[in-house]
Amino acid sequence: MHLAYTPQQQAFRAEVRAWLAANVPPAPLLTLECEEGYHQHVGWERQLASGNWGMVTWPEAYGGRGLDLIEWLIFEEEYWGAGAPLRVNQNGIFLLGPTIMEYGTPEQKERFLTPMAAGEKIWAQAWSEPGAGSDMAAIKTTAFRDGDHYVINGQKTWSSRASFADWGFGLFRTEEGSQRHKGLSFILFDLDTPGVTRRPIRQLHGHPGFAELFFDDVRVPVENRLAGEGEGWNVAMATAGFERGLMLRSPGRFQAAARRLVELFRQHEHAAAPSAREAVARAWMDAQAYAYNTYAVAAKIMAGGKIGAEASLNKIFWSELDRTMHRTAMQLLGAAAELRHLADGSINEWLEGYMFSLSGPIYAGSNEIQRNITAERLLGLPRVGAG
Amino acid sequence: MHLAYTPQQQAFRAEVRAWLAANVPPAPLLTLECEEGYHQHVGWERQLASGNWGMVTWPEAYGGRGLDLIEWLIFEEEYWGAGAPLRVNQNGIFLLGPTIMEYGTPEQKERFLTPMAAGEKIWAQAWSEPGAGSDMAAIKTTAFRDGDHYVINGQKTWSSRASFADWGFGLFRTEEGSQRHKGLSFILFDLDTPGVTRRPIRQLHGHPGFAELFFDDVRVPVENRLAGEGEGWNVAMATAGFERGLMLRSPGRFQAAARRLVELFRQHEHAAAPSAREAVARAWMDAQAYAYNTYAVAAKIMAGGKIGAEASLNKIFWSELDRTMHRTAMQLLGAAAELRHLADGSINEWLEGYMFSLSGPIYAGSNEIQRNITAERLLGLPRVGAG
Amino acid sequence: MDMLIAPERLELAEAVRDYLAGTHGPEVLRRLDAGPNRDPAIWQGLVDMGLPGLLVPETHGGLGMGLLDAALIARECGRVCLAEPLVESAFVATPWLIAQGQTANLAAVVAGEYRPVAAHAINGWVADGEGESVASIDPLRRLAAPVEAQSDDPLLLDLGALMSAAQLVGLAEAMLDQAVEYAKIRTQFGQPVGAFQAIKHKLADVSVALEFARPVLWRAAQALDDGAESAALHVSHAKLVATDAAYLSAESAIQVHGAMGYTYEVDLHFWMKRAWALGGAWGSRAFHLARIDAAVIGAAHPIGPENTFA
Amino acid sequence: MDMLIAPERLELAEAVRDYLAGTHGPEVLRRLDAGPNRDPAIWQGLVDMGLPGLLVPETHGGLGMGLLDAALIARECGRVCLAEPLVESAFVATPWLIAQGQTANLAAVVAGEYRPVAAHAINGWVADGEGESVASIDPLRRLAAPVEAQSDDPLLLDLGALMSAAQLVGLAEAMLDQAVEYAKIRTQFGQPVGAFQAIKHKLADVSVALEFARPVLWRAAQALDDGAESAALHVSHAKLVATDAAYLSAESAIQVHGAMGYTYEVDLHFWMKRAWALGGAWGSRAFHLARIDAAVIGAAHPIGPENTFA
Repeated sequence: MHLAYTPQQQAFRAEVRAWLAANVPPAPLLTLECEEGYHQHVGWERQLASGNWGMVTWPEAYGGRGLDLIEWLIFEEEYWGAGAPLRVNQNGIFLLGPTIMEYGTPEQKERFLTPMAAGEKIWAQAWSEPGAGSDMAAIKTTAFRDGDHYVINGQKTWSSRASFADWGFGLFRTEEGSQRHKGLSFILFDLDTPGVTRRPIRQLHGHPGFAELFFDDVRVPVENRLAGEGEGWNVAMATAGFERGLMLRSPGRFQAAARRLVELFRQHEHAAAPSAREAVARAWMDAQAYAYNTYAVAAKIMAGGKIGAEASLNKIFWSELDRTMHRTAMQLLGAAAELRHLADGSINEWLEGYMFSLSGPIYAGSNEIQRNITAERLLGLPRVGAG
Repeated sequence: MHLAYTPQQQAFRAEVRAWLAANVPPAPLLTLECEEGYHQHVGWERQLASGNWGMVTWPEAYGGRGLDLIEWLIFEEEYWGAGAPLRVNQNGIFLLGPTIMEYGTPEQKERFLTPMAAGEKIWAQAWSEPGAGSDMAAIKTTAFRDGDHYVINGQKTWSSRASFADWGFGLFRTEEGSQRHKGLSFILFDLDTPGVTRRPIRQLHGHPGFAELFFDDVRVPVENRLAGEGEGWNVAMATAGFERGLMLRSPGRFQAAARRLVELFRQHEHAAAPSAREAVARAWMDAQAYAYNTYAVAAKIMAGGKIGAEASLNKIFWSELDRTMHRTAMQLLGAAAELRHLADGSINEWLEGYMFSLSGPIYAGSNEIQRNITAERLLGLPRVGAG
Repeated sequence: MDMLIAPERLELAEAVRDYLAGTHGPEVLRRLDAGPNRDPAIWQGLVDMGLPGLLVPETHGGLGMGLLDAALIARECGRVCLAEPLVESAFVATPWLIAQGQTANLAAVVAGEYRPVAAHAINGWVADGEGESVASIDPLRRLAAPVEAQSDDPLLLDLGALMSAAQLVGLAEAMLDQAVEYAKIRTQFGQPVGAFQAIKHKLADVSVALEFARPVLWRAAQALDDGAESAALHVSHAKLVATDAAYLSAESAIQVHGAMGYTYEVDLHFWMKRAWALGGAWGSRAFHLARIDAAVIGAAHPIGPENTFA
Repeated sequence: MDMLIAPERLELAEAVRDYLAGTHGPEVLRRLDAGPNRDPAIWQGLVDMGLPGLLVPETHGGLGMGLLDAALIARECGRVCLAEPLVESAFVATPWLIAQGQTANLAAVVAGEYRPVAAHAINGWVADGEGESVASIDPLRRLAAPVEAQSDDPLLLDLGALMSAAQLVGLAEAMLDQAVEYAKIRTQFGQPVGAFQAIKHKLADVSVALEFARPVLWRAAQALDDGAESAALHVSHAKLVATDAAYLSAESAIQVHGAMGYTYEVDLHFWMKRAWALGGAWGSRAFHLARIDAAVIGAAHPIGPENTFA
């Protein structure tokens, strides 16, 4: 254990900081859940890529910088510290990208990673179906072979980014009559393929944050399949591990929110409940703890280790931390909590953030599922059970 | 709804207050879990009875005063407000007594209630068995008929007061080969009957707060059975209702603890965590809410209503309130929390109370069971279920 | 001493519940959100039941009822997420005007033609009043920055806080009901999600919070109606537990609904947004807690078992 | 920048774990409780492993290791609820004496013949020191009202708080393990109680608390070892989350054990009592929270993502 950055790491931090200071948009972008905001965010992805900041850990051949995970964390810290926009391509760069890196052929890496890092192709995920939410193995949408193509029929839902994105990925049942985890394949598809219909779903805040996808004899080349036919479940579990574990929610985001919460508290200190004071201190503590843990996981991976079921602990912790921080902010705001714009005319980011935080314990495998995984795989408690 | 006491109620309160002021022991008794403390508490029961305060709601014929539930609540408020001792006979007066009142024959009422109110016979409960804790229907101890007696064989455990008490009550399997809730009878037995062996169980604080009971061909007259043979489960559910519902934990006890907590906080205010301040205010709020609810339940019963599954809500609320209040006190005490005696030489009642409070969510049907009952019977959620 | 709510009071509230259940379902919220937010026909229905005059003395043509009756009905308004400004107008502004002796327009109030509005300094806005429009997350709230002078009368604040608490209890109850119904029909892993113990216990916790919020609410309503010295303390108690119960119910309900709860399509969001709005209105959590703190820790109020109804 | 704990450090802690698991099981606690509380043979075993001299420089015959090593071993001491005063003596008093330049008796410390004790004003007592005996709920704590002058040196306080936090983490881990093992074998309603989702989720919550307490602890130990300016803040952070995790683990474990957990017969109570003792020792929750508050809300410490290791 060594708690100091090397001169090289410090120089890298300075470089990131300088670039962001010169490039981060001075005013917040519109939400990426609306069409105009989506395109603003795509523009930002391309601006990032122009500085080779799309995904710093990827090989230079794919538009990255070939840096290690500590440097990635430094990048993320500076990124969120600078108040840079959300990553509209997070389904691609944080979930699918690492999956392709692990399971993709050289051709697939070349074909998909480079435009992903460049922000040229924005990715949607297509995990859930109407009858398969937390129970992902209940997937029914089929992709049956017809020569060198799969023909997809069925429906996906809660597909984030799919209202506007370019490509999607998901699990499909490629073996007729197969059950549960078997007979599934992991397939990538162009969202503009004939037969794909997108129906944006209006979210509670009014924006079409996710979409339903209808597949009607959609023909997708076999080379769009990641890993072997029928091996989709294992591939998806790896992706889910990235989602719950290291990549999706980097600590900088929560540390930045905790810092804003401290500032909000200072403004409202004269009229704050005693428990809010402790909750604010606790927000800093928990965001820090999450950061330390992430550094420890990064060190473990760099030493050749793997992320296992403890990714579930991560998912539970960050999602509930996020909700608690934003609930505290709502309480500090008092009568202003309900306002869409605060007195200075700015968007009430705390209200927006509170609404968004309510999705955290639901998506990427609900926290009930994560607690089951924790109990069964980490603690070894028995799987059978009745209510 | 009328939030004022009648002159008659006020006069009754004054009478209770005056008697308690003249009679409550000036120094705390020893804990009723040790032999000497047990006998001190039995003495106190007899002193109460000498003033006709044993159980004010019971008919005068059985040593009560024939008062209503509001007067009972007034009595309880004054009782706990005066810092009077715990009721060593609570298994009798609060659980078995009301059950006998509902299911007993006139002979049984005469035989059991009068010495109970007089503090002459102290009662132990004998619900649990080694394999039947929360799952009370798993009872195995048998009481098979032999002429005008039952012959009891088997074992009970976690029998509170049984180390020193006079009589016990519990459920026994009276039908050979019967399963679960069927074939059980509710039987009262003298703890000194030949064949009964008591083995005190040492509790975590060191005292023998409960005991195991071994039954070896214990002969009990048939007239000791409450209600019909095989009807024991329904009788026991009524008793459990009293336990979870109105009687066992009267609000005064928590209101008195909340007041002491406020006083403790005032002493430690300079060095208290912000959340402790809110927790202390919350303790008062919750104890008050519990009191209002109890008054509402009393009014409902007086109007001819019954307590149903909402008794489970009650059990959850008071047991978690009690634990939270005492945990807050432990935190306020800081380094002194672990001391058996505080600086002034007094017993560290907060530590004792915290340990005792840990049993609240366990006994009288664990809070997990209470939440199941709430979900299934009050909310109508389905009973089937897997882990 | 009697904590029982008289059957005839409950009957009136039940009549209102039945009426609203039949005329103000979620489809109405959707229609109002798409259109003008308010519907004169719905208001007229409330007028026909005499509700604007509920607290107006019979001598002025009203029903002459008390704050407990109004709280019982405000809870029903919360339960259906009522868009019309009945509560703020008839149960907050009207009794405040009456308490101040302003009785000139009561006939128009009873007739539903004049809807008084009262701006209090503790809010940054006034609901359904005149002034520059202010956007709430609740699409059916019509907030305005107050142009007139705002009052700082504690009675007005207590009326507003009490009636917000009553609505919050109704909102929380409705969100619990929605979660229970969804948990019965939504299946995952081959069974209704409501059969999973984690879901059962989550919803049981909401039941506990509500069971012990309701008597606090009724007690506060009666205390304020009685003009009890300690009424403000009890109102603060009610607002606090109702707000906490509503947040808990909202967070639990959306979790039980999963991604469905995150859509506009499912009704839940209307109730959540109203809860977030009323949770901060008429005194924040911190404001009401400070009043309790001053009374209980500050020793301004007698506590302990002998003082349950002090 | 490397948050990995070097394998050789973990190996030493594992060796201690194995040794204690073999020599200091619950039956030892029972025996010590019935008798004299301490056992020279156990102490000698610790001496033979070199533990009293762990933090003593090699020039004085010690192992010359750091506070992170000591914290890793203190956690193991918590895990077995060690009765002997290794932590307070070797990992708190000894490094404090060394920091003050008091190195005269270090040979006796290394040999296990002299067990230094340090009284700090934040505690009302001193563990395993001279003075009038004070009864703790923990039957294996030997507290004395300090007769000598008590120090108010912040370094001593931080060493005590850090090592208490490390023990609390070990205690919490052990209580979780006990609850998990009991949940696997205890059946109710025809299945192990650990198959019920309510029990699973309760224990999962303890796992979460521990997973995010451990890195805080290691970071604090390293910071204090480094003499970092912000070390006190990180020690307070560690003490706070370790205390909360231990209380949570204790309350969860006794609940899972049911009435069994309330008996002397089941081992759990030894661990709970130690947790309650150490939770308040070397600075209460309030004390450590106040230090965090001053640093974070009081702006004495830079916060935000760029300052993870500030």
